[in-house]
Amino acid sequence: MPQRLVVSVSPHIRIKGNIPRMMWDVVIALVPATIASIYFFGSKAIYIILVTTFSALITEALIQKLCKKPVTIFDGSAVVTGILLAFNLPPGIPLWMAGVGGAIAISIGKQAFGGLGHNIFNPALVARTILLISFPVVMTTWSPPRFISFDALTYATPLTALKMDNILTPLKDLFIGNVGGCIGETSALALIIGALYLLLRKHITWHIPVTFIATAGILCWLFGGAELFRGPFLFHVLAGGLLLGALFMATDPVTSPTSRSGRMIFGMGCGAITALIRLKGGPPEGVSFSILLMNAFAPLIDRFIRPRKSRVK
Amino acid sequence: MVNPIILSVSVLGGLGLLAGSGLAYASKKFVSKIDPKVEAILEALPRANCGACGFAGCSGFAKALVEEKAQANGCIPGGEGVANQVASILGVEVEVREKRIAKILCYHRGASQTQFDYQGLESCRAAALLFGGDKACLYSCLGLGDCIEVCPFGAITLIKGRIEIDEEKCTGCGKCISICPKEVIALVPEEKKVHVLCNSKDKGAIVRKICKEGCIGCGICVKVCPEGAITLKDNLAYINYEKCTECGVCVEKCPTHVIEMVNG
Amino acid sequence: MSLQKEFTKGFFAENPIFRLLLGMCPTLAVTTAAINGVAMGLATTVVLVGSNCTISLLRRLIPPRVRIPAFIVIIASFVTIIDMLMAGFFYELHKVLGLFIPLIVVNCIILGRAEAYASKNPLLRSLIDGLGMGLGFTISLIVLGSIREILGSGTVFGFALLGEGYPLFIVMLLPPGAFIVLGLLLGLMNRLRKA
Amino acid sequence: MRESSRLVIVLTLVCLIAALALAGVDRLTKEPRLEQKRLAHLKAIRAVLPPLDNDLLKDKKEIEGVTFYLGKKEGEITGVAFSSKGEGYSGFITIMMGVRPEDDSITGIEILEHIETPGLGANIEKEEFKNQFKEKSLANSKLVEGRLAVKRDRGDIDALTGATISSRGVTEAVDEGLKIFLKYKKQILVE
Amino acid sequence: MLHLFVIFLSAILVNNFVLTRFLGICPFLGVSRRVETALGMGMAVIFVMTLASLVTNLIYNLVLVPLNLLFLHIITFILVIASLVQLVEIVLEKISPALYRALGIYLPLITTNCAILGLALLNVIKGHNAIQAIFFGLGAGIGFALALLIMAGIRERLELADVPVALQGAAITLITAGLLSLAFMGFSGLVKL
Amino acid sequence: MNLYVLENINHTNKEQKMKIRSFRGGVHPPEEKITFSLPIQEMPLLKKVVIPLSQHTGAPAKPVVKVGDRVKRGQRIGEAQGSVSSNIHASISGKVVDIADHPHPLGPPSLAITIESDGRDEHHPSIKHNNDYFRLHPNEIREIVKEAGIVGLGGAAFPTHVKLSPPEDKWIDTVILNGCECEPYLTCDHRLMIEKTYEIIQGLKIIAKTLEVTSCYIGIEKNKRDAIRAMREEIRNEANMEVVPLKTKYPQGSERQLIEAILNREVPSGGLPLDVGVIVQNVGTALAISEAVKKGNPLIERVVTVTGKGIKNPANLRVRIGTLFQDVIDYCGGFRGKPGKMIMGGPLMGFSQYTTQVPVIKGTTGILVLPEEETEEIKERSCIRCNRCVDVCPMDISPNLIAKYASKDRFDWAREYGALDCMECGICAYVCPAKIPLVQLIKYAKAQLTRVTGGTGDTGVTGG
Repeated sequence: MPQRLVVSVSPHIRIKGNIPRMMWDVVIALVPATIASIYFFGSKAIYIILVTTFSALITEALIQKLCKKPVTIFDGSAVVTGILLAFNLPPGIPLWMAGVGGAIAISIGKQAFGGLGHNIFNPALVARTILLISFPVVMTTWSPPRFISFDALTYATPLTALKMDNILTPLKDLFIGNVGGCIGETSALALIIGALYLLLRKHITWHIPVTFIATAGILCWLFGGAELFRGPFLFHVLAGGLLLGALFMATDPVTSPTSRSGRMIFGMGCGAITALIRLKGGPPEGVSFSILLMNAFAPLIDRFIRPRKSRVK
Repeated sequence: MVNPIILSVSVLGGLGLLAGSGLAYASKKFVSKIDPKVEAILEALPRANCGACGFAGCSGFAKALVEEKAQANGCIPGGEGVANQVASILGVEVEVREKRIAKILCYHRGASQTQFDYQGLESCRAAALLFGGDKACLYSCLGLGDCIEVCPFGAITLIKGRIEIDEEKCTGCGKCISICPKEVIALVPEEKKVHVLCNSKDKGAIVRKICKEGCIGCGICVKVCPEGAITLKDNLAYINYEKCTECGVCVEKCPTHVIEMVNG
Repeated sequence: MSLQKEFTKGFFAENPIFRLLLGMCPTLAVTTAAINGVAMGLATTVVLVGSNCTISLLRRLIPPRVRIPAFIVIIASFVTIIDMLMAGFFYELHKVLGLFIPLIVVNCIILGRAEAYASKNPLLRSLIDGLGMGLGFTISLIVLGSIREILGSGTVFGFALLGEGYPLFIVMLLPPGAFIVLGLLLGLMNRLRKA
Repeated sequence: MRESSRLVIVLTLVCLIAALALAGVDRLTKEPRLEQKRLAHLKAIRAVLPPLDNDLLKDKKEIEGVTFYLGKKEGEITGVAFSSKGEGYSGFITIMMGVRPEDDSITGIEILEHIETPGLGANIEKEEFKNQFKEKSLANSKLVEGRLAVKRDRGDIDALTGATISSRGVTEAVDEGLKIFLKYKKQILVE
Repeated sequence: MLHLFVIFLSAILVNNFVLTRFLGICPFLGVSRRVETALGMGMAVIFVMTLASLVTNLIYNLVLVPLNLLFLHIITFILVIASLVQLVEIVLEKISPALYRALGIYLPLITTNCAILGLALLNVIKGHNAIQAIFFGLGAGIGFALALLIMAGIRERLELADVPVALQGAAITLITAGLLSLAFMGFSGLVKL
Repeated sequence: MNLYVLENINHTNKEQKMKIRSFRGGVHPPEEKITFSLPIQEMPLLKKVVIPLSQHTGAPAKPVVKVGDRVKRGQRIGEAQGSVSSNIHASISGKVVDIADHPHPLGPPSLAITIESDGRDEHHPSIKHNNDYFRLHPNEIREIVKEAGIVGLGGAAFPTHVKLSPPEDKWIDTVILNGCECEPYLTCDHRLMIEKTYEIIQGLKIIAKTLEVTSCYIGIEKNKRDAIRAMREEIRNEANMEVVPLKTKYPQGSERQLIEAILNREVPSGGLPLDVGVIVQNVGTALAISEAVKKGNPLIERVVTVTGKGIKNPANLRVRIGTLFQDVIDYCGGFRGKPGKMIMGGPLMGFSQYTTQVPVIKGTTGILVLPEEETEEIKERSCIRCNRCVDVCPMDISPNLIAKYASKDRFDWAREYGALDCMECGICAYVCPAKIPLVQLIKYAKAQLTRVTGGTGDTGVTGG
């Protein structure tokens, strides 16, 4: 036989894109927000991001070694988790705590379920909420951004200011990100730029972010004020972690439903729970919890809403 | 004020009376409906209705057992004792036949000559869909290990590219046989040591071209066997294990050394 | 099976929590501190031994059809007695364990052992079985309780184990921590058993 | 039929025996149980009142559903203890508080019941937090809209970090309590 | 009315029986493998819990309290629940065989479900009246069914996941329950009791 | 809705540019039609052909010649067995030298007849022109098509006479001629539409007459402008024919997607086009029908696109059935560099071959040779549920889940998520960023399912 040929099942051509490229694209999309966080919170932000990322990478490598799986820390997924976790941490967090967070995210949030693609809950949010209820004081102590415009914000995030003291932060500060909060969530502008990149690269679709933001905004508008239709719509859209959550966390394909209508239900659920917690619940912010809750619902949504033609027999 | 002791005794006694009569009534009502086998199993089960078996309570489990949807050892709190009882009620046969083990009837067991580079799933059943597999011999073991995965006893392993069956661990359950797309595994009596390690039904000329250790259907073994235990069918030699005395003559004479004597 | 084996099987081979996954509710609920584990475990053990013995004694008298109701009544009586005794003499513990003392009635371990063992075995064996199982349960509760207490409160059995500056993992005292720690412990047990 | 009647009889018998046993144990443990409950309650009352030498179970008054315990030293009423409620983060916080009748200031508070988050709201049980209420009265505190308030609400009570709502709950309970005391002060102090 | 709603909502979300009160963990772990089964069990639990909550409450307030026999409450409750479930089974089979087939098989599992006894005892502790007990029971049942359903959905998906061998089975189920309970903590402070 | 659309089409001026239609899902992979401008060449006569007896969907034909027999071109050498089967004819004149198992492009070696050429290429006396063909009764046409051994030439090779004989209870109102050729690289249908325009339309008329339908559509992807122009020119006087330009998108040439795009009718899951009153025929098949009915030629040759970076001189060749790939490739100047994969058909649905000794069969649309560097195995990663496969799937099933269930041997669930509806068009695996072999897993699930349930997995996908 003169030639030895390769035999495989069709198709014999494949697109160029692959998982690591997708993940690194997400990292690229997070760059604007990273720059914003460094701009507003200084070098602390860099340290936090570096610590969570390295802790995530090391944990991933350790567990994969332990389970005798191939080590895939260069596929970018752990980096994404690390950065997203950092974005959800307050600037004043001790670095060791951020490191513990990274380890929790990867171990309990991701590898316990079998690693990339198998986790039920968003790993970064798992770590964030565990840290939040473990160290509530640290996690809700906010240091102000560097260019603070007025005193009332020195100790609070815009949402705390609203819930506790009934103060509305100016929208311009919210949009630029010149407010207190977790390091990556404050700048709406930077987040939107990143998300546009992801949309352009077709790594995310509009379904979840739009339904999520719209539902949360509209419900807050409806019930957020003293009487109906008086809630500050734009404030609620721009404040807190809504944009970060809706654009980067809820859109994680692994933990959200697959079908388009499923995604819309998912987004609406996230929005509704966020509004419920913000307006009536204990904590001032509910984005993390709402995404985690809807993550839990995602398998059910997928099970009952399938992309499938009617069977005619 | 009535004495609280008398009161409590009478209240609880009344409750007991009520529950007892209710149960008596219910049991009379239901007694004919239950499958006696279910009933018997139910008796053996702990009836804690803990749900650990995954069924709806002990009766659900018992029903599933009778309908063969559950394993006899499914009751976790009951442990081994209950499992044995259940098994005996279900009448799971205790086989007294001679032990048989699985044997891969291919000399190479996954390492035979290939004719192309296969890319794709590491599964014999999937690979067999492409021209019957990448091996030059259509009847050979593909070596991708579907049998390894299906074996409930961990008796099958891949060692240096060849599939090995641990005779100690093999129980002869036959799961590997039904999963193998090449039908290259067979059950053989454990104590018999002489086997034809080939499954090829190709003509000798073809076999010679692609495999040095394949049965070419020459028939020498049939002639030399003193017991007449070997027959030839579809260019392949078969040993009748009932007649075989393991004398080893065929092993010696086989020109391609495809008849093998284990441990000797 | 020898009596000694009968006694020790509950510790590892047939540990009610880590192997049989029984009695999860109190396990998760009360183990915020090691001392709670001891109390709950011992209370359960007493009920287990008591009901096992009683049932073993009565096993020939009780017709199969009322087996369950009769057993429940017996168990419930022991539980009520324990409940009252604790309220009378260990008030603080009783307050902490609260709801979960009466809930011993529906702990699967107890009815399970009653059905699977005591109703078929003589007094002494049933007693040993109950004692072994109960102690196995207690040990597991202590392990779980200690872990949660150390991480969540920085103490074990109330003694400060870690310094003042030690950051407390409050999640360990909360429901999520209970589930996750037990889950990880089960995983550890599985791994140890394999090795 | 014999089978059925046996069912009924056995079950009834088991119940009867159980009832007997339980009634017996109940009778045996009734006193200690009540005693324990009383002791627990008394412990809290004693903690919030100045040293006393009278029998609290005797010197108590019930007015409009609130029980006021009078602490006396050498016949003089040195403090009045009663419980009050405020709304915390997860639910109501019940406190026991003591008030000195001379100047209507607080002699101490104890947290009786709460379901606040461990490590956060539950820190209201800490002594540092409880002790700041000592000597406070409506007269010597910075009131906001006529009420005691935490610093965040421009009052002068130090809230626990990160647990403003729980702190507010306790403050509310104290405020309510002081007002109740003032309302019934005359009735309470009348011998 | 508002208070009833608070009781109801609290039992579903804030103080979910399974995820924060740790009641009914055994069936939660046992019957959450298939969504269909979880649905059937959930329905049965909602029904029986509401009923049991009411009946035990009535017996407690109308029999045990007047007769001063409070110490018999555990034994009474468990007997009442057991007979009630049996009764429901018989009645259901008579009046609606279809419903019986759908729910009946889950009924025995409920008898020793500590969530139901816990419910009855909580009613006592909280001093609920009959109406409150109904809402509490309904909320608790729905909360249980919700947790069960979510868990079943997740477990069906986990069957496809490469969960590390040591964590397979109950271990990963518990960890998942932990994360679920974590997510439910977002509802804390939503309603106050 | 459907009627409205139909009416609109009938009343539109044909020259007027219509909206480009298409279906839901699909992708547009690089076209790579490197041979689109090369006219069809005739392959010279060969010394030897190997004609497999199974070249079609259905039962293999039975040989009706013996070793040593002399046969002539067009002589029947294999007889159809059963209702779904097809005749096999000698493609050259010469001597039967062997009837034995021979490598087959679609599976393990199977029975084939080897004919050695006598160099004369004499045709069999049964081949004669029929000038009266337009007077033939539909049943006579069916008989001729059956006798000629015509099968769908788009790749699936379903016997055409079966397709032309719909059951009594099915009412067929439309014939669609499939000129999409949506697979990358392939250009044989494209060339045929330009070079054999008249014959193809004749074939279409014969089909329409046989089925007694009045409306005919010719669906062509809009990247083949010259073919659209040629076809439009050819049918300018036909009132009931319409050329429909379609979006260039894969798999536009699949029957279901073609029907959806042109008629907006949806073929039910598990059903056939005739369930919605439609018959789809490939342009090559129409040509073969015309050849058979008018000139009496059985199907003994076809046009094959020989292409790919691994071929020295890519070409569109008219090749006799039974020609070995080796001969075709040699004629095209052999391999360029080291070949990696040799594929029969296009890159998305084609079958990779392990030997050049396989013969061209009726369903061979192309021979695509990819060089070694294009066939490196790509590392598979975990599915991250990105859902691209679901988004592009023209059948609206969930390839990701089917694949997952298949990999865990949970075939019942694989069926639940639509495994049996899959037509293996391959775009799910094409777009998968995790590089999961989705098609192989689905094929595997289908194989296991049909093995268990006894074969209801036929999706009726032909044309392509």
